[in-house]
Amino acid sequence: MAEIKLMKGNEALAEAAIRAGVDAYFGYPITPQSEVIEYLMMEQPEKTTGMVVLQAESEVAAINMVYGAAGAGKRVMTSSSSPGISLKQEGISYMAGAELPAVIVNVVRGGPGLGTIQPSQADYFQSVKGGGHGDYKLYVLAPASVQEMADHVEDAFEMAFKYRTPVLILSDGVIGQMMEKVQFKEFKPRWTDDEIYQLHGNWATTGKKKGRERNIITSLDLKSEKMEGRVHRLMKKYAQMEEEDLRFETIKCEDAEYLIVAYGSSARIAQKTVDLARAKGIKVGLLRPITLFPFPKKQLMEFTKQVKGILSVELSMGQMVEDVRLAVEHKVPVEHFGRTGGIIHTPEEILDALQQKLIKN
Amino acid sequence: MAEIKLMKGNEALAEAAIRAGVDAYFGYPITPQSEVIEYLMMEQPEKTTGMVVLQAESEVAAINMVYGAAGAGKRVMTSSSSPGISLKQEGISYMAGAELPAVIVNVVRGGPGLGTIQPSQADYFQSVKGGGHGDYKLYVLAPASVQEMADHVEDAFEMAFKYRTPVLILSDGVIGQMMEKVQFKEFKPRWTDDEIYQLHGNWATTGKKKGRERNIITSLDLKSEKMEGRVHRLMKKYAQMEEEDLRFETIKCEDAEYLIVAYGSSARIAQKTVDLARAKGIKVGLLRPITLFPFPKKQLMEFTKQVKGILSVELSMGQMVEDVRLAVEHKVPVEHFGRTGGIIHTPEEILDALQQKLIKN
Amino acid sequence: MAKVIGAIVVDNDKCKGCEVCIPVCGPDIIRMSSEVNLKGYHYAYMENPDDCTGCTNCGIVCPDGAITVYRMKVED
Amino acid sequence: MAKVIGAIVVDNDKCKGCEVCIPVCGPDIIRMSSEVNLKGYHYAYMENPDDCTGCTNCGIVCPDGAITVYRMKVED
Amino acid sequence: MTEELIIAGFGGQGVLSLGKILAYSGIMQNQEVSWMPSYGPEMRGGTANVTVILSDERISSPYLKLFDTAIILNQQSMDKFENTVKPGGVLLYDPNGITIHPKRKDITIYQIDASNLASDMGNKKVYNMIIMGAYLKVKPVVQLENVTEGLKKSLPERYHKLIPLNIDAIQKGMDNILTVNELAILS
Amino acid sequence: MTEELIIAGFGGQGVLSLGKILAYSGIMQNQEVSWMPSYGPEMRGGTANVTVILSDERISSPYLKLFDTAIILNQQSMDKFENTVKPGGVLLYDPNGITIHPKRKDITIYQIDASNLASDMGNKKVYNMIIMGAYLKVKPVVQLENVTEGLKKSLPERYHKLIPLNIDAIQKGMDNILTVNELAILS
Amino acid sequence: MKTLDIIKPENLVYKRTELMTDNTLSYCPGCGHGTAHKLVMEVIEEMGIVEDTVGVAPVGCSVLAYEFMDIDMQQAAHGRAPAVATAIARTWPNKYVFTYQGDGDLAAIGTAETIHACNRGENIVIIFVNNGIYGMTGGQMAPTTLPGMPSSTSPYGRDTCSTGSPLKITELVANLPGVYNVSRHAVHTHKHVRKAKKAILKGFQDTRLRKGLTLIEIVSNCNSGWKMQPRQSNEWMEENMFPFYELGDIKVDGKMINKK
Amino acid sequence: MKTLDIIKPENLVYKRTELMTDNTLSYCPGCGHGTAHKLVMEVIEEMGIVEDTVGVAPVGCSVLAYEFMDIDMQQAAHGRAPAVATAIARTWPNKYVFTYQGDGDLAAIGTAETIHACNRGENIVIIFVNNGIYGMTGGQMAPTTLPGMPSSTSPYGRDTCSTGSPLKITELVANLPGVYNVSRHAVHTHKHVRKAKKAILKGFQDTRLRKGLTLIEIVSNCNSGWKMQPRQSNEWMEENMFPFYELGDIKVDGKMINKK
Ligand SMILES: Cc1ncc(C[n+]2csc(CCOP(=O)(O)OP(=O)(O)O)c2C)c(N)n1
Ligand SMILES: Cc1ncc(C[n+]2csc(CCOP(=O)(O)OP(=O)(O)O)c2C)c(N)n1
Ligand code: SF4
Ligand code: SF4
Ligand code: SF4
Ligand code: SF4
Ligand code: SF4
Ligand code: SF4
Ligand SMILES: [Mg+2]
Ligand SMILES: [Mg+2]
Repeated sequence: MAEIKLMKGNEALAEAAIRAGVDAYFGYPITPQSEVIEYLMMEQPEKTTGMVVLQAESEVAAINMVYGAAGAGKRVMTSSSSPGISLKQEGISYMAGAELPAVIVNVVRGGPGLGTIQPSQADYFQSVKGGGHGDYKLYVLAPASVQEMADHVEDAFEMAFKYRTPVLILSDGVIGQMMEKVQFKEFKPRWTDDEIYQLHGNWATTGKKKGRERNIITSLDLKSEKMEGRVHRLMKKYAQMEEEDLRFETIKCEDAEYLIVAYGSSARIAQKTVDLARAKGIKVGLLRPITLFPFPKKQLMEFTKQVKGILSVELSMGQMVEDVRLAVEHKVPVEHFGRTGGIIHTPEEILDALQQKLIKN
Repeated sequence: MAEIKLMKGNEALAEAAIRAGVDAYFGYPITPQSEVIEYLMMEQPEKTTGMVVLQAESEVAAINMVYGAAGAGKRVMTSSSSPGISLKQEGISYMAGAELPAVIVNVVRGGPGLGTIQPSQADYFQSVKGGGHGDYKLYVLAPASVQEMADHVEDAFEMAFKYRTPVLILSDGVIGQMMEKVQFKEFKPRWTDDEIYQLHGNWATTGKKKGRERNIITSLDLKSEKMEGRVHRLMKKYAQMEEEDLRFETIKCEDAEYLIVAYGSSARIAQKTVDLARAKGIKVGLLRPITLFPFPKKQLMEFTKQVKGILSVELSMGQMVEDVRLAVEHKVPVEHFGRTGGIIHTPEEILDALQQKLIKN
Repeated sequence: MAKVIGAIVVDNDKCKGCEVCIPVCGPDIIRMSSEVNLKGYHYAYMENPDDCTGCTNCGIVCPDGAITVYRMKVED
Repeated sequence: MAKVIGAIVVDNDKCKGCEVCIPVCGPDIIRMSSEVNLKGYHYAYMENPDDCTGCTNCGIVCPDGAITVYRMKVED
Repeated sequence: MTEELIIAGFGGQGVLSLGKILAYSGIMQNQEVSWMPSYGPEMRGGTANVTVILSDERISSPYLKLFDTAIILNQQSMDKFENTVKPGGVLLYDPNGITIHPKRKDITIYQIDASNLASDMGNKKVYNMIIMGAYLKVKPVVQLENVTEGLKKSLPERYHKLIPLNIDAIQKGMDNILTVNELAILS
Repeated sequence: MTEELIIAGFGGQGVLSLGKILAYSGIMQNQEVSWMPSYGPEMRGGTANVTVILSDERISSPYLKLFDTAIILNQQSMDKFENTVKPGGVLLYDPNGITIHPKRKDITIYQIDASNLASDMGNKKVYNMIIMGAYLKVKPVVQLENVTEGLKKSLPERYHKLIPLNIDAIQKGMDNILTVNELAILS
Repeated sequence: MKTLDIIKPENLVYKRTELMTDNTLSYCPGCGHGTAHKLVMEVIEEMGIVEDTVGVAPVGCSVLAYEFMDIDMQQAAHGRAPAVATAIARTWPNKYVFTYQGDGDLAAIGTAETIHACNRGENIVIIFVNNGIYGMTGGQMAPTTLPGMPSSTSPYGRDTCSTGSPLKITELVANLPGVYNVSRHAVHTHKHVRKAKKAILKGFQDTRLRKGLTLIEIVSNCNSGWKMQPRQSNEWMEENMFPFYELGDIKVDGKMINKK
Repeated sequence: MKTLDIIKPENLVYKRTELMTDNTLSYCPGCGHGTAHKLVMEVIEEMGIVEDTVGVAPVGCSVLAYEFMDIDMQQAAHGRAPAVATAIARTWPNKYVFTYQGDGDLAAIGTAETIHACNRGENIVIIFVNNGIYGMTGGQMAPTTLPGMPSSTSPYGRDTCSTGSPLKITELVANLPGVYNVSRHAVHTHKHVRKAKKAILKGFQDTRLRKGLTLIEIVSNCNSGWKMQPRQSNEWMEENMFPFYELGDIKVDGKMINKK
């Protein structure tokens, strides 16, 4: 069994990237995720796996570097936090449009604006509805532990290349900054040039080999008919993701009369609420979406047969709650509880909210 | 009565800005809205009203110029189209956080990515859910005619200063590029320095006058408690907007059995659908949200008592339809119809969709 | 003595009638047609074919790559 | 002959003990306290007050603006 | 009365301004108008077209798929727009540079040899006004005095002296329109 | 067993690494652990704190408002964290620089004069290990041999020779802890 | 001799390189973009490096360069081509990577990406087509627009008091140690074309030698934006652009060229 | 004479300007930011222009400058202070507008805004505190980091082969015609402070005369980022930073200063 390490979420993510055979990382420092690039610079994977690590001049440059490497068939990633991710929206929309596989990590802090550097989940809308322009979606993974910060890297690349789409790992300051035990998978070598020619030579700009058409990476279709076709192609992928690659976890849901829906750090905290509630005799379960898009719509609908009410718990003023409401089609009451601005809710607060909003009413 | 002119929507918006006593415009060219800055440069308001017009080096610079002038108590605006608006997301989030009054115009084109320059409404999510990071909203106006492109400028500034918030005018290539009749309001002089000191001297950075505290424009609160307070203050404003400044229009709804919900150019096209439908004996009405946030939730809920189904018509793969669904709480069927990628739906197509999705089913 | 003679072939449909090829031609061989092509442009042609030296100047500067140049030596 | 004498007042709670004021003091007057202030810093004080010329160097370079300088002329 | 019209041709043929003058003329007679151009880089040396609607009522959709009238000034536009004329409608075209002439039988088709007429008048700029004349001959949607007013509105002051020349061109167009295919019964 | 602990003090006091060594020690005895620091610019010359949880079960929330134990190393932290100790819990503090001593009666309060003990040992760096010793004396959540292992894991190889010194410091802490307020009944 | 006798395969001395596709260029008649495209493709063909070349197209009139250049290409967001190229060159160190950018793209919105790619000395070639205007969007003022020159956003001529002087970004980046070759050319006459091609060739050769970044500015016309006929625009360019944007070498093999 | 006799209001010769608030500076002990703050405030106080001055704070350690400077201030997004200042200066042409920025802010993410504000010759003063590192975020490499200098993202020292040479953006923008004054200073000794203050004063005076843009670089320490004690950091700065970032005037009254 692999060695157990104690690491920060950000560091675990960086280490996992090296081990996942990632070819390149481009990023710009910002709290609370600068450990990602710092760890990589310290480890110097350039000397071992050959992974390129470059500090870009800005987030805008970084995301466009990701565009370039992804378009050339490489496994490439970037990470940032909220304001930096906002700056990347044009680039992300381009990548979705050009159908480029890459991994973007957002270790969310409290906004809007410069806000605070403390943890938050208020970038949910931006992540799942499309913070950039146009009709597109990202495949969004929400790790809730240091172990998942590590594991999701490989998962994210798998999805990125399966669908040729940018994948977002939506983390937050808690998960990024905390240390927990983590175990890493075996090293996975970077693709050789030949492997890339074989795997991605039919679309990536690896140099036009004899006998094939030139490969073009673009999100432009001046002709609207073609552009609509492109968007429909994207939508088909998104439908397939919903079918094949939805992920979620249920905790103590078997006999639950009330359901908490929470992801990431909120799910960790809400898990304690579940225990507190059960200690008081209130049967609460937790549904933790691991993918935020696709969202466990059907599963939530299923629960409407069982539970009396649902509480969406997020470190925001209420964003995911809309998706929960859309999913359950108003069959049971859906309420929101959340703190914002970097304040982290306590398990006790959540229990209070649940009682007040769903039970006492 | 004021003279009737024939103008493009973009030009009418620019002329209205001059007449509304706007102090400054900062922008960067992009199709289909470059006429805004071109018109202003041609008219040289600098020589008449003293309005500053500057072509910035990028959209990022432009939005931050808007931040600066707004923070100094001036009426300031910018305009762009989808990719440029994505680049502005960090700046917009900052302005929401710093509570700055300003007007941002998005003349939407088809995305994602570079996409097409043809009209689209696929930036709805970005506009109303928050394309930038953090918990915030914009007051969003959606003009559906050249006349409204003109009128909304003054309306937008009124809201911007009433709530000290950035206001988005969400237009599209149809409304921006078409010419129609337009009549302008009387010239409204720019605020004098003294007026600004009086009106905004309590918050804007106009130079610290004796006897008052210094004014600070910032979106930063390193202390989470303060940051949460800031966000709560924002949420209070948004609630007030819903109470006091919601706008919408209903067309032929009195006896409607089916309701189309559409805004901007789609509303224009759907209006023709209403006529076509009624000619066929199908009683269709149109609800046109004029503000997309706040959204006419209660009004839609009211209509669930009257209509058999609702069709959300947008030049997108389905974005506003989520807000319609959230509003009507699943009391009547809600369907979406829309084209994307720059294709504009025809009145006939919309009627077909209505019949197939809501009536035949 | 050997002399060099040349000829050009203009792809009429590619030509956009920009006339950029005219001033670079020493012997002043190129003129524009009075007809227009499918795209509505007057296209270039050799008005004085005999004087062409096949120097390639016109081909080199043609933005649309519409000109192909041939050259051969002939005994005087 | 007139002589100039000076004195400084250090705001102990503002001082962060950075010692930047020490090397700019010609007469080498400033030392750091052995106690710490509320923030945990050793703060500056005049070890040899008599030699201070009130030249203001220390005040000028103090990043935290913790030093106030006084000066007066006295007859020798 | 509602007239839904498309004008399509090369960028340099004055397509957009013809539409604009028509729209202004409509305003002069108190009509509702809309003018919706194609736009963007495909205009570069390529085609341009504009949809103009004149109506006595509030105009809903400014964007249309089918038209009462199509004015077509080059082959690409013919390929694209011949079939967008409503049955019983009108297609007016300049035969110059047209290699595949319109074949529809359910509409009325007219020709106006505006390219040559403009050369005759020694001023290529009046090309679109000749077209205008031909159009107004068969579809008198706006009165000539309102066109004059429309011209005044849409031309910068310094060009107002050219208005008589433009009116002449309109007359020329009216006088020289040719009927290719008169619609017998349908309309 | 679950121990929920906060350690709070100045940035330079080794607060975070103390927590890390504890967490690593927990891992050495097969426990679940979490280590959640405060982070950000307020750390600049200011305070730092870290929440450490050691448990035999899967840890849910790594972020807590109430603690079994608080280790407090400066006045600001005392102000902020005295009241976060659960009734019946433990508060351990270094009296150095503390002007307002803790007043709670429902918890057990200990002092460890680690600043002076570290000076005595002639090495300021062992400060946090003295604290560790005092803590382990009253809350033996990890065994000493696991601490040694934890130190090995968390210190870079080149510092391993300092481990004996650290163990000495832990011993010093264990030997010098002072009970200020023994909780009589409550616990 | 009859023309037809000359036109034989064995007498062919110039034809469009095969690396230009058969698609009709989207450029206006006489626009220098087409000529510049040909040059780059000729160099790649002559060096025989098409299998190892990746181009990056900008946003600007040449956004569709990938329709015309028969090589693998990426279309970058407006101004970001140097960042895109950086990543390709770093992850594929043995490829030839070039960007093709306009002046709005490179010197306005892309300023930071340009300067930092140059400063890092990325092993790429930048082809910078400076026509002093935003061609694509309809002739707006660029940072490179000449003083007094009209454009759709400076209809009365560029006013340097309010908008600053034209930015010579080429000279600016030449000073950066990471930059290996910098020169300025034109492509409206055969002589200029030949010089420009030589410089491009050297740039790609130096890529092979991993020497760092080559930036080649091509001062070009924009008939549409300048509202001129092509020949007239080329004359105007010679008279007005060249005196300000002096042609010639600026930095060669890492050494600044001293001009008197 | 007793100390207490000297400490009388009439003998006061130096105290912190009243335009510095009483808030404790958020800077590390000995950080030059505090001294630089004082200088700017002293100039504004001495010129009596507080009622007409607007400052723009960056994102960086000095993000909270508005907590310490008792004047109206805006906090700009990372790198965008020159754009923010541009708008304030243009819409309030009679105000004194300055930005206060770090090297990451001004020379990395803000490169485009810096260059274009300079090129347009905005009537503003830019105070540019170059400590060769990203202080705020924990000591990452900046474009200005010296070769071989360690930072948290160049833990083995900056490798110029991969990251380029330190960017002297000050020299770069000095070449732009819109820029009126450029100089480089330090604030760790009284002599340096006095020179720096003179330059800042001249900058604000030239704002009054509407001369255009003044950029003042202050080479400063970052004890935390450099992992040194304050005094040690100042010595290191003199030995390592000053030889590379030469102090002195670079451009005065629109004229480049020739250095031998
Ligand atoms: C983010 C963004 N901003 C603006 C635009 C609009 N835009 C397209 S091309 C262009 C300018 C191109 O000018 P230049 O780079 O000089 O190229 P040219 O067309 O002159 O060759 C602009 C502003 C865009 N597509 N994306
Ligand atoms: C868009 C964005 N990117 C990154 C950051 C994170 N960040 C804050 S300060 C800073 C660097 C500051 O360095 P510098 O400008 O040199 O200032 P110093 O702290 O050294 O004075 C960075 C990268 C941010 N807040 N916003
Ligand atoms: S090849 Fe030379 S001589 Fe012949 S037509 Fe072309 S330019 Fe003229
Ligand atoms: S240069 Fe080419 S496109 Fe232009 S006229 Fe000559 S042949 Fe035609
Ligand atoms: S005023 Fe001058 S002499 Fe007195 S302590 Fe300060 S530096 Fe020393
Ligand atoms: S310079 Fe100021 S803060 Fe530093 S030691 Fe001296 S008095 Fe204290
Ligand atoms: S607009 Fe200008 S740059 Fe663009 S293709 Fe036309 S001439 Fe060339
Ligand atoms: S981190 Fe560096 S720049 Fe920031 S306050 Fe500390 S010493 Fe100053
Ligand atoms: Mg250009
Ligand atoms: Mg710095």
